[in-house]
Amino acid sequence: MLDHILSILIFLPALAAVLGFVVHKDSAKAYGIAVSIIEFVVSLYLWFAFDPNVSGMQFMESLPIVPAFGVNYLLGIDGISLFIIIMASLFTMLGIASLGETKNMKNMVITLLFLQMTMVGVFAALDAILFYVFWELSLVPMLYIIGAWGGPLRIYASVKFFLYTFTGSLIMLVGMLFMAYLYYQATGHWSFSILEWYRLILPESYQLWLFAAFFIGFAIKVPMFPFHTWLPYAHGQAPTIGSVILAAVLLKMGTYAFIRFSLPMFPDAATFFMFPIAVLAIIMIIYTAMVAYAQEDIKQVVAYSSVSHMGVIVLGTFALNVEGITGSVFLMIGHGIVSGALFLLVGVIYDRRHTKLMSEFGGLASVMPRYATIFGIMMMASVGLPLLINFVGEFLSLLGFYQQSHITTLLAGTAIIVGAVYMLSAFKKAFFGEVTNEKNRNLPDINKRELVALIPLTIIAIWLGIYPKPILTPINNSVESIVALMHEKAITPEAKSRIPALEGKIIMQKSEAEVR
Amino acid sequence: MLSHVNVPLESLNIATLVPMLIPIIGALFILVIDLFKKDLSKSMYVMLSLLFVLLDFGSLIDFSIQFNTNGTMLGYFDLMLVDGLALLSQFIIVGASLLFIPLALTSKRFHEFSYSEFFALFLFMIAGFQFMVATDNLILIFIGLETASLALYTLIALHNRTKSFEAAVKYFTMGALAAGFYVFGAMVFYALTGSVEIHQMAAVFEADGFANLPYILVGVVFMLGALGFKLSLVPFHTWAPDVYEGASASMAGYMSIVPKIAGFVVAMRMFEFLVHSGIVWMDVILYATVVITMTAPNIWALVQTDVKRMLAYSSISHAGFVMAAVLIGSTQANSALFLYWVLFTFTNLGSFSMLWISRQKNLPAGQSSDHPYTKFAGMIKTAPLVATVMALFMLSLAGIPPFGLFWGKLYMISSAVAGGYIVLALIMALNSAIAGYYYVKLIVYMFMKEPVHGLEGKVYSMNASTSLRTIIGIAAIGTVFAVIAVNPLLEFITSFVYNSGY
Amino acid sequence: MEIGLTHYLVLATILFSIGLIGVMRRKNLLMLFFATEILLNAVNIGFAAISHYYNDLTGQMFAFFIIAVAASEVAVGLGLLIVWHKRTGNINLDTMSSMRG
Amino acid sequence: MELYLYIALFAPLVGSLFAGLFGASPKTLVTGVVNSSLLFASFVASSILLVHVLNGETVHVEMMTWMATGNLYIPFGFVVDQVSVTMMMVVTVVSTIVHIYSIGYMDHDKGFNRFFSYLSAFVFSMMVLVMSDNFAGLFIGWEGVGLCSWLLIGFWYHKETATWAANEAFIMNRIADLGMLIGIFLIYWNTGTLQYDKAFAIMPTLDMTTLIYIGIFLFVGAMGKSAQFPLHTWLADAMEGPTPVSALIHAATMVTAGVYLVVRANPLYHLVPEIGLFIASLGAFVAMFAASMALVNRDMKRIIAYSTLSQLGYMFAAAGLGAYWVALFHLMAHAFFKALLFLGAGNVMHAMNDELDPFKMGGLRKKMVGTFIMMTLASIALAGVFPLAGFFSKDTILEVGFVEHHYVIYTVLLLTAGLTAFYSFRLVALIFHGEERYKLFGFHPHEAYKFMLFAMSPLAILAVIAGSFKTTYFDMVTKLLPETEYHIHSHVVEWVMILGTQAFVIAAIWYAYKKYINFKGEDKEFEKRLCYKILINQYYIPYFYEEYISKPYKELSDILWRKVDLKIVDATVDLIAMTIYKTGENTRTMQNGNLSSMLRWMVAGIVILLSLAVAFGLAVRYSDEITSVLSGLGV
Repeated sequence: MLDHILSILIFLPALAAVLGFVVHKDSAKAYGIAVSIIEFVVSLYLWFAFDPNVSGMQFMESLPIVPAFGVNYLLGIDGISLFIIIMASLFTMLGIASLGETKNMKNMVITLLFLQMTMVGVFAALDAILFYVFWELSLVPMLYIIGAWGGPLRIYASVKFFLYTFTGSLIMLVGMLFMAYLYYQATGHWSFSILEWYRLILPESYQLWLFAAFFIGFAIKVPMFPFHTWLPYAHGQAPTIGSVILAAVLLKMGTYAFIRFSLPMFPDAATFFMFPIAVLAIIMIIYTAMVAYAQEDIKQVVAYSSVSHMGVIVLGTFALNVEGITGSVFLMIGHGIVSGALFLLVGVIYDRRHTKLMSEFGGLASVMPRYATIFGIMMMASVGLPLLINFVGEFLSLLGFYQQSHITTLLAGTAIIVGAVYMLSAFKKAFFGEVTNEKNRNLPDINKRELVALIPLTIIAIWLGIYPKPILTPINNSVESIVALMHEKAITPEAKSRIPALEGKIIMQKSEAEVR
Repeated sequence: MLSHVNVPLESLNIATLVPMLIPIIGALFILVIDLFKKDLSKSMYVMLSLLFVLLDFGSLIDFSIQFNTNGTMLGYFDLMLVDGLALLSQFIIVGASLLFIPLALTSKRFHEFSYSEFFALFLFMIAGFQFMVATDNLILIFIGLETASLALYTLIALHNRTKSFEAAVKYFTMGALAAGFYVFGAMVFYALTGSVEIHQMAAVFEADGFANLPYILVGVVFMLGALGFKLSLVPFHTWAPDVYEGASASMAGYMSIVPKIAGFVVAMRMFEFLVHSGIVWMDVILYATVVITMTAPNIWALVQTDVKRMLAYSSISHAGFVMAAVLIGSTQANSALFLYWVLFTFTNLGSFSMLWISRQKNLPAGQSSDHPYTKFAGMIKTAPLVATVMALFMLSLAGIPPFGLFWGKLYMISSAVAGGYIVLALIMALNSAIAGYYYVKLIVYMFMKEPVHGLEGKVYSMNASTSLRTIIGIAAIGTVFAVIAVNPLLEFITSFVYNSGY
Repeated sequence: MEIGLTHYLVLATILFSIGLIGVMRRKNLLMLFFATEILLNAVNIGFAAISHYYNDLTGQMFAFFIIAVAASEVAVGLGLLIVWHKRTGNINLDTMSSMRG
Repeated sequence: MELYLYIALFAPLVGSLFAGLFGASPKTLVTGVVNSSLLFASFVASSILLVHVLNGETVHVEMMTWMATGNLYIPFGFVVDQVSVTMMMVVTVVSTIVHIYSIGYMDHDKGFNRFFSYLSAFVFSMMVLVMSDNFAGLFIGWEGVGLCSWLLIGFWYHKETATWAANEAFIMNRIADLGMLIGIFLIYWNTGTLQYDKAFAIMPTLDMTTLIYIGIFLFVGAMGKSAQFPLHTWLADAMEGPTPVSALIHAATMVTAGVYLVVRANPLYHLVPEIGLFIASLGAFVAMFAASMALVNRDMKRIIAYSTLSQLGYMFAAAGLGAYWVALFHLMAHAFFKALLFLGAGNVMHAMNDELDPFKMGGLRKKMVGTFIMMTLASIALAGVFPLAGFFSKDTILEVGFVEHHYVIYTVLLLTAGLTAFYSFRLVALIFHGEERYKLFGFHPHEAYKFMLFAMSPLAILAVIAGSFKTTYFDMVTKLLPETEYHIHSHVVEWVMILGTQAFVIAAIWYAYKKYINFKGEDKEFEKRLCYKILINQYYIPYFYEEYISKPYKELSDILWRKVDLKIVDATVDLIAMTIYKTGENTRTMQNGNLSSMLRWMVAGIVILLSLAVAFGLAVRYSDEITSVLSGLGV
């Protein structure tokens, strides 16, 4: 089973989704929960079987798809992708379990299972085309979820989401094809294997262009300023489950791709673009935090906060050292857990009141104390309080970037201030004060179904905040091999000096081919 | 003056004519049957035609085996040229026809299919296209083209609606003008070289180093105009939307595939040596044409309210996309063209067939065209399976992986990148993104809007019959599981194209 | 002055241009068909002259084929024209714009 | 000893979780009792550790790894040494007392259990803060106390002012925390570790600039937590929280964390005396500045809060001048008498139905004898009158200033001592002496529960006798801190100074009594004066922050969202899409359905291509001429 565990993880939900058409609509939710539990258990088994001391790829599978063109079904995971996969299956499971009254429940469940396939696929793919296939395919279920179950502007939001990301990824595709062509030139055969591409040393000018092409695709997905405007609409209109998965997993594709593609393939370009990207990241952090502060809709606050946090992740990624990248990967997990939980929490109140405007609430803490408590914990996690999950990632990301630039990190560090400003003020508006709106007077507190999803997330948020080691160690090992590879490959003196040399670490792939 | 013609029969290699003769014989056979017995069921004609087309397909397989061993074959006074291009395009032509014919077996009665002439003309048309691609003689190309076109005009008109007559007249008139362009171009080349065979013309031009460049360009311009009409390159595309709208959906689907591949092969033969001659003008003009043909119809497709018309514009755009292969001119690009077109065949046939099964006999009140977007609103609720399949085709057309057309796009853009046309590759990518909008728009209507036709899903499969469902099933399978077929297909196509010297 | 190839070709071109203008200007479907016939026949002249110039029969063959094709075109065209006339009662091009955009 | 360490550390956490279990349920006395006992256990464990440390031994444990990546290694490590044990004692003593006191104080509150949960959580955070053996652990505690402070200030969350103050406190602290974080980053990248001992060992080898930056950034962190100017406004507003909270967090423990940090980082500040001087100057300034605001304020708790601020200034002044042990000693003494003062104020508030304006009280000493005695004791201690605790600690600080020849600082601190005495006794006079003005407002004051007074009594005792520990304490703590004794060499000067100071202070007390003991009503004339207005408005600093920082930030946020994000960034994207769409709308007329125009398009295409061909042909033919013309044009 271990040889094909990744394939099982990818295609089990897809198969289940197809079979799901036959399931009676009343049992659809139970079916979805059952399948996603199996999937989650398998993904946990993956973790169990994963050897944290190996820095390279594990559970590799390879099957030629278009050998004439070098496209392979090539799977494998390392410490970076492992946990995002687990998180994807966790959120699908919790998401389905927490689904309330939903029209067309069956369609929803089937769509979610398809979405799960694409999510796992993206993070398990080691072939650029395979990666692209899942990357694009993930748009479709999300388009449907937003468009079919969303709010009043759902069609605008979903189409915007789709087209925006689609455009970006097509440009990325051109970049991939160019990369493949360069590989072809250097070696005489086509290959889209990421691991093969790692071996290619490119001249700086090529790196810059390729980096830019990949960047557009990834940046829109992340989403980085100024490409972020699809996100508020998508989140604002999406149903709770859509927002949860979008924020928790889909956004991570972009930052994951930076680590998987941009850094090890174009170390010199990454160094070259480090500061421009850092500036964008700072804008993301501060600007979006301010915009979040101005929101009237609590869901939009969380949506913009996502962008702000993604800024920290991007910054950590481009620290180009082990601390920063490890931190950013960890923050991906952390942000996934926390923002996912926050969206679930917003969904709880939305289900009760059918509005997300903070002015409609106020004083909820006394009406729904348990709800307020969990919200408070997650808010504090989001704000980056130590011993909660996000702090570890934020701390390491900022710490990492501090090696590259002091003033930039200082500016980016304002994340902890501006983040507190919008979060606390939103919390105050919604939860504190007297109950002024009569409709809120008798709201029922959070119920069992909702707790099923939220309690595990709360536990994870605290557990990983106190004891991040089980996750941090595998991530660290994989990141070390990437950084070592980058240092080895770097050709400009700038990059050589910026990317730390790690003596005695295993380099994932020796560079052999060189394009001139 | 004329000397006695004495040609040994075996050197004629009459066999090269067999693939064209089969449909011609079939057509005559059908006409003869009609002479003896009227009012035969259309299913009989359908099956008969199918039989002949299958035979034709079989002969092509035979030829491709021969091609693999012997390479390019000439025949019939060297008029016939059976190379990889010819075979590949004939495979597409015949294969697409094979899938098209069963669409005549609709559950609603459309009277064109009750005429035996319909099938006879159809078979003649196939033969015409086959002639067109299997030669590099301008005369034979002309004859093939006109045979096919005249048959096609008639087939469109047979749909017997005011709009289809209008479409036929428009198509016919413009076709006549294009024929004028073609012969004028041919005349110029003939005047310059004294030959009407493309390879000889090329040889003459190369021998004198393109001395008469201005005149050559005049010839090229007229040829481009004529082929541009066939391939619906902007600004010679204006017929396409109207004709697609006027013709029946099945016919429109057919038109979006078969005449174009024939045109592409001629264009490849015609422009290959010119592109490689290093004439800057040629590159610039083709580049501009490709870009405009990709972009402009894309933008027009955005604003359409009728799905069929949207698909018409999208087909034009796809043609422009593929035309890039002629510009790039590498083996990879030419292979990409065929790969793209095979995959496009399945997807486009599928999507037009989907329109065809939702075709009502008469336009309902308050509906100005057959397939407005609004008609498909909320389809997921009323006819989930139909909606899903339709969405599948739209996603494939938009180039969402892993559906069929994605692989074509992938390979085509890759060939542009490899050919050094990075900017072109980017334009292609961006156009795919724009195109995403109108394909997704249909999905939006189907999946995200409330139904307008009540909860009765019947309207979407008004015209459905077993054979239509089968065809759609084949198209859907071809679209979804293209992944598996891409590699063998690619290897097959590449070896054929490469061995033909393109 | 001897009439040479150039003269024929110029004639052919002029005729072709007349045909083009006719195609562009005529609003009557029948006249339009005539214009296309002029186009094709202009080329025929050219082919015949070139054929003679090269002393090669191919051009004349081409011309014959063009004549044949032109004839069948007329057959089809007239057929369409008649049907159109039956349906709409006129053969004016401007009435023919139910599809647009 | 490790066991005692863990008991001291985790007993409050257990209490917090225990009370948290009942968080949503109505009052259960058991939570108060259990939590108080656990705190007492923590206190006992701390005392045992104190004895251990007094014997000259320290305890250092590493519980487990927290973060490890790259070269970074951060464990959960705890150290009990002379400095941390001082803090542990202060924290556990005060918090145990406050816990017991709160059982009475929060008696009628709906959130009784919640309160104990938060309060114990605070103690746990504070213990982490003081016991951690590395900067990251310190930061955990640092943020943890920030969180608990937020929770407790906003404990009565239905009050707008309370939640506002809570958020203000949290955000202001965050600003400072950023500085602290940067300081931590600097330490890591320059020393490669965050362990105190290792990092301080490497610091002498670093260059001066780096050390200065580290010093500055760490101190910025300290400024926030200890509410130093300009981040001081939150402390006065934090008085919105329940009074025991003010006593524990905003007087005795949390706000002194900044002082603790500076003391803990003494090897660093020892290397950069410039920063030390800055700290001392700022401390002296804040001492005076805060005391001045306390002079006129009409809110009992705020007056005490400003007094706290002022005393924190003293501590920083001492620490900045290198007298770390003095700072720590004052910290301890201050914790006792200030907590006592607050708890007394809490009693008064209870008696007066949460009335805070001392002008509405008066003559309460008859009704509340115990409270009166304890508050007076605390005030005397605060004023620094011999032989109470404040005298020993504060006088040493003055001596330090004098001995170190920083006479400006000395003078400022001396004047402040007078001010301190004045405002303390102004308060005492207004509350407990004079006419019983409260009757006019219909209050019926009563003394607090006996056990509350009983609980306060240890503090009262400590406030009186803490000065006697000075020598013992000096011996103990200087094993870790620089061993500097501040003795004025001339005995005459010393006596003159001590007596002078005492006289000055007593004079200030006398003046305060004289002015306020027979207080009749408000002095309207005085209130019109400019200096009064400035002081009562806290130098207009909160106003300035509100008008020039908060509001502009809010407005800018609004502009960024409505104008920039929606109207520019998003609109650009939509504009691109709309342009494409509109182009389609505008050019679709090309397809007007008219056959004639279609034919014309075809001919036009040919004509365009032909003319391009001709142009190209001409260009090729005359390429030489074109080149020469173009070169002539300078292209």
